[in-house]
Amino acid sequence: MTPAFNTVQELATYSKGWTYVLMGLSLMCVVGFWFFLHGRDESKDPFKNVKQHHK
Amino acid sequence: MNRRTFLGLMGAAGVTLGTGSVSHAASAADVKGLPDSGAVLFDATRCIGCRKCEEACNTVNELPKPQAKFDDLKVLETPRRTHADVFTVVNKYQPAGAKAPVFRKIQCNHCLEPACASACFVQAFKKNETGAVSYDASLCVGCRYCMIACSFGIPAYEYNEALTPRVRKCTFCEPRLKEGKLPGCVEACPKEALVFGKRSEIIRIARQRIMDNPDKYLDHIYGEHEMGGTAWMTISGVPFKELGMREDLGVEPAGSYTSGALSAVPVVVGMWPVLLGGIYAVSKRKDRIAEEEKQKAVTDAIARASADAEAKLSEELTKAEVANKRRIEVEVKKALEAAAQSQTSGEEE
Amino acid sequence: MEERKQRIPRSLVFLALCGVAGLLALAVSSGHATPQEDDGFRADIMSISVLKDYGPLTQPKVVFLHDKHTSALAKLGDKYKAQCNTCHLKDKDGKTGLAFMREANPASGSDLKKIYHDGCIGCHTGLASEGLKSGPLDVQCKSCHAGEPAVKSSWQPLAVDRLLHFRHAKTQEKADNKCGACHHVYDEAAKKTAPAPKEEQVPGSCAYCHKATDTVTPGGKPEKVRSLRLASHGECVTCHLETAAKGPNTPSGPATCSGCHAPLSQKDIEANNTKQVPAGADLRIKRHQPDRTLILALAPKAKNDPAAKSFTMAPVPFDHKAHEARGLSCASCHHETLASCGTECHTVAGSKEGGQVTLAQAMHSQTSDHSCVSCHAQEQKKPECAGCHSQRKPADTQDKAACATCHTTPAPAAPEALAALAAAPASAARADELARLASQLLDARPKAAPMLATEDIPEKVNIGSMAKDYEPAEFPHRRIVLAMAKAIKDSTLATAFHADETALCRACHHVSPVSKTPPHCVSCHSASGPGPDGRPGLKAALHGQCMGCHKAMGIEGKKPADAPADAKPVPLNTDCAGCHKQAKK
Amino acid sequence: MTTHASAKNGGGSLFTPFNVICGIILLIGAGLTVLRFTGGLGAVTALDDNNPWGIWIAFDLLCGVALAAGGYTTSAACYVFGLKRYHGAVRPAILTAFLGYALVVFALHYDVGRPWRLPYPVFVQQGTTSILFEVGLCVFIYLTVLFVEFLPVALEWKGWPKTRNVLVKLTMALTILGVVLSTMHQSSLGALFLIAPTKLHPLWYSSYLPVFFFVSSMFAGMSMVIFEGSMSHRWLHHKMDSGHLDASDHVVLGFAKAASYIMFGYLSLKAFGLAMDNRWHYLLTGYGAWFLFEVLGFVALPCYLYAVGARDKNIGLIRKTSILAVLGIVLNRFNISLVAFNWQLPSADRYFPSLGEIGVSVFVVTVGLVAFKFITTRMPVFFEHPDYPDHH
Repeated sequence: MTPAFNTVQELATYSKGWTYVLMGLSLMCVVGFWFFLHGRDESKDPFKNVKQHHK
Repeated sequence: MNRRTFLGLMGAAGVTLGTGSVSHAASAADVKGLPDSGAVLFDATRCIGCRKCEEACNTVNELPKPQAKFDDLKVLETPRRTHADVFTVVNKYQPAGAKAPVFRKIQCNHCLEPACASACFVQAFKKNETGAVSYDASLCVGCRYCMIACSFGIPAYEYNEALTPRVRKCTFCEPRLKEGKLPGCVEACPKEALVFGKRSEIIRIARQRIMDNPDKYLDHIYGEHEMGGTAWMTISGVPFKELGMREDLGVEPAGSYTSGALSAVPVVVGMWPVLLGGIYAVSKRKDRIAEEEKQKAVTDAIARASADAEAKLSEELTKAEVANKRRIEVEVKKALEAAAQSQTSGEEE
Repeated sequence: MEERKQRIPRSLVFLALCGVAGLLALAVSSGHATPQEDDGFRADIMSISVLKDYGPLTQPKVVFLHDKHTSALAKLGDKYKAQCNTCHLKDKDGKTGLAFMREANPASGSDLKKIYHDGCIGCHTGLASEGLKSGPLDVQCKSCHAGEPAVKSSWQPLAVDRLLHFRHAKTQEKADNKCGACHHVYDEAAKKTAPAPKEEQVPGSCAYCHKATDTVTPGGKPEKVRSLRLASHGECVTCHLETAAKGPNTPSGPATCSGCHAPLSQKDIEANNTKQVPAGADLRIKRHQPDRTLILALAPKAKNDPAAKSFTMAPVPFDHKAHEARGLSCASCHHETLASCGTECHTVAGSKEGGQVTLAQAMHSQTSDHSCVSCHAQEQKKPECAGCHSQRKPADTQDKAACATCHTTPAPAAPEALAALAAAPASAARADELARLASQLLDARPKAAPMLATEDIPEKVNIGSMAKDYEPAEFPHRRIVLAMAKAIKDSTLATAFHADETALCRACHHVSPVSKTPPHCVSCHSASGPGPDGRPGLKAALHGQCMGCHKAMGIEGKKPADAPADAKPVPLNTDCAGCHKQAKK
Repeated sequence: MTTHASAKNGGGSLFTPFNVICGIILLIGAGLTVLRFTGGLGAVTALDDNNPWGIWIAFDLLCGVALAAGGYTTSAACYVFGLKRYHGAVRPAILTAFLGYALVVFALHYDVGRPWRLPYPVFVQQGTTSILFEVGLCVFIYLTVLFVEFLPVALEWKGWPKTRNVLVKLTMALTILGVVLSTMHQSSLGALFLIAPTKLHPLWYSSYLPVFFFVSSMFAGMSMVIFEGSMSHRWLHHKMDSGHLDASDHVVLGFAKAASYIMFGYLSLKAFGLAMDNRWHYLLTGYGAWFLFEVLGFVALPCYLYAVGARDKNIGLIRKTSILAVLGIVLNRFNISLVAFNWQLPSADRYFPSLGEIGVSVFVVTVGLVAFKFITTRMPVFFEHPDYPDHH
């Protein structure tokens, strides 16, 4: 529940505060999501694609 | 607030916005506005809802006559808005607690910093010294973005004009103002619920009325600051919300809401080519390196193989000294074959 | 793969639901500027936020409709055997407390919260489980913790005025515990309150001890005093319920919130009061107040110097009894103590006790609802006065001559004598002397406002100086003036203040020198429109006067009561031809 | 191969179901066109003074531009980020983009009051403070860029090697220019609504609107490439050479992954947007449910499904998801320009499109389809022209 605010400054402090929290969260989540996304990628050998491509 | 979140936006673009906002602020500071431009005060406590102003507006602007005559006050029972052929309307409101109905005149408020002007992509709208926000149909493309932008919902459009539709709204009777006449509606008002004057004067008068009758008026001049200030202002004895006027407009001129986004544009032009060029260079380089590494791997392999062959050959030669010629020839042949073999296999790996 | 195959349909179902919900909700909420629709007013809106004594609230206040609950419970019949005690506990002496389900607040907020959650939700779920209509269950906090009520409040404080007091006193006439039924004193021996049966035992009005909030005065006797709110509900409501319990034919007072605090009920109460109180009855609540007295504005330094002749202002004779008869209660002018205004608190120089409000401010303040001027200004809002007074800004009504209307010096009384009187300690003799002087002044006041001779009042006035689209308006000048004079004839206030024969004229012929033949409007109001200083032009001035007056008096479109039979109703403000015929072209 | 194709196409009967349906729609469209330019907007549309913008803006302009974003995303991926195996997908994407923008401009001629004045903002008087001015300018330039980018195809078809080769040399520059312009006008389409904070519902209004539009345009474009790819595979498989075919699976997987990832970022941005302006409590209202429906159902879900699809190399799932994502963009643009716009007006004053408007929109899309079919069946879009083997 949002407390009452007397000044825009207070409101901003509150909302920006939560924004920072969310930023932290999303930064953490994005790592997880990255691994989920690339979880099943085949070998990480950078030249694999190149070779394959060269054939 | 907006400026602040805009910071966030720029952060997203990964750029410091010094340019954008600072220059915006500086230039804005030099602008004095038009304190002496024409303005009108509408006093809701004086309006009796006689529709004389509507009638005058209709005549002065030579608009088509409506079916219902202007002295027919039943029209007031349903709330109305401005239209292509109606530049001003008076609406009737029954505020909670008030014993008598209260009336409010609606027309273009002629903002000091008009949203329509800021939104128009051919500058068809202009705020003039007279106070009027004028419209030039000879430029209008008819995109109707002005109608989207106006937070008072004033501009109307000739939807049934096939080829030459215009945006229509109150002109502040600018031609009359230039002749030194009053706007049609102001002249027609029997109660001086509408008073015309320099904006600075008008504000003074409004304040005076409020001070003289503190319990008759709310202590607020609607339009003094709303949307950055308007030329048409309203004072009232009942909350403006009760008169269908939005109290959540804020004091920022409409243009300030888009200025942030606009100042982000040059940033894109400046930085994107750099970023993209960089990425391009990097990816190119990666390809090249990959290419080289491949070549190297191959050549190495070949070199290694031939080296082995040499070694074997010489060793066999020394042995051969003690053996007789034919056997030597045989051995040599063998060695050469072996070398040949190992070479090919080298290439393969 | 399989799990995915199930996942998709599931998520799709969820979506479909979400979408449908959204669409419906959209359809419902579309076009509503405000989510809350106003459905009527209530007088029983309580917002429960006791937890804030234990720290900042984590939830919005609970909006609780008391009458809604009592009436709902009453419908349940036998389940409501406990009556009030369904929610309010009896203390050891069997008195029902006002707090919900507790005698005193627990030490910890969480306990208190538990009391409420268990109490409310428990009861609701209980009812729901029996398939009965119940309040919100614990599913969504918001349904109780709404913060702001969805309905507007019509709650009005109820003042026990003399009529109401009289009716209550009447019920106790025979009882030996007469006043004691409501009024009590603190019995130090018993360490509890004891009834004060006799008039002289009554310490004063409730507000005298019971303040806006509970008061704790360490070492005070008693140390703790209930807030007026708790006290009044504790005494009144309990008593009403007890009387009601005696049976249907014993009359009793209301026991619901709206019963006392809803505007409508208050009208009924007033109606009953006037009905049930005999005409000649002496309604005065005896508080040793004078019938008449002289309000002295004695300069501070003169206090202990009887010889000083330094009055800051001529004294004001005050008819206390007459003001009481106007239906005012003590609290209308006095604060909770009944001490005379000028002596301790609102001294001429102002004092700490009086919150630095000087005597002059206390008497003339436009804003405070205790001052003479503000109260008189209220009188001016009556239709018969509003016609003129709504058009004048308050400043206009205060031309300096008006001061003398109240501030007058009794003829023979020498300043010294007055000073001495002012400085003298309160005594019966002093009171009598003040009363004598006051009467002398009051009786000298005119009994009726002077009026111009009827023939001096122009009968008809043709207003046509700017007739263009319309013919000149024929204005029944005399009839209107006489009607105005008649309307205020019986008001002593008006009589006192309209002391000069042209006072009424100045309603319309304002800010011009007093005379039988005031200047024409056009001499100030230009026919060519408003002046740069915002002064109305002639047309607007005239329209403003007529229409403003008609509107303020509420006679627009009506036929005045005392109008001659042939007179047509007062034209509507928008009925142009009603005053001046359309000019034929 | 081309000649053969066109011959076959020309030889076959004109009355294929596709042609017949298109023909009917085009006829209706012509009728509506006449009506629009004789009776004015009022004759065809349900627009009024409170609702000056209808589906011709919401769908034809906003969605059109967003879904044509495939052009800059694909070419950027291929040329800038050096994902060369996407090469086969570039031309179809460019073509779709070019047609998309062409149609946007085409549709504007119906919506705008005096179409012949459309060049005014650029050539007659520039309202530089207007976001719409920037949009117009960018679209105008970008359309040209796309045309030049696509020209080689036509030239290969017609067989004018010289000009073709010159243009191909410009590819890099054009691509970067394209991305710059796209960034500008994609975001600006969102910025259009910044000026009306009191008309757009707080859940959708945010000073991030430009960012939302730009970011969403990226996955919109990718999803469109995937979607349009699957369509083409159904109808124009015979037009595709091996190069394009094996590129296409790479593209589908790669874009699914990218789109999913960008959608994740978009979701975070949406959350930040709510947090910055502290708009949470609106989520409990009806509009809140609708907002969640859009964000969860048409961003979060596709984001997840794309990820799953990319992990499982499940082309089928990805293709289905792309439909969801594309719908999501349409829903978002409709919400911002129609549903959540003027939300405070009484329902009586709200806008609902007329049949005429829908008719014209369908007509415009059909024109696009026909043009696409015409070009792809003749020009070397899905296949490499034998004379110009792809060299990089």
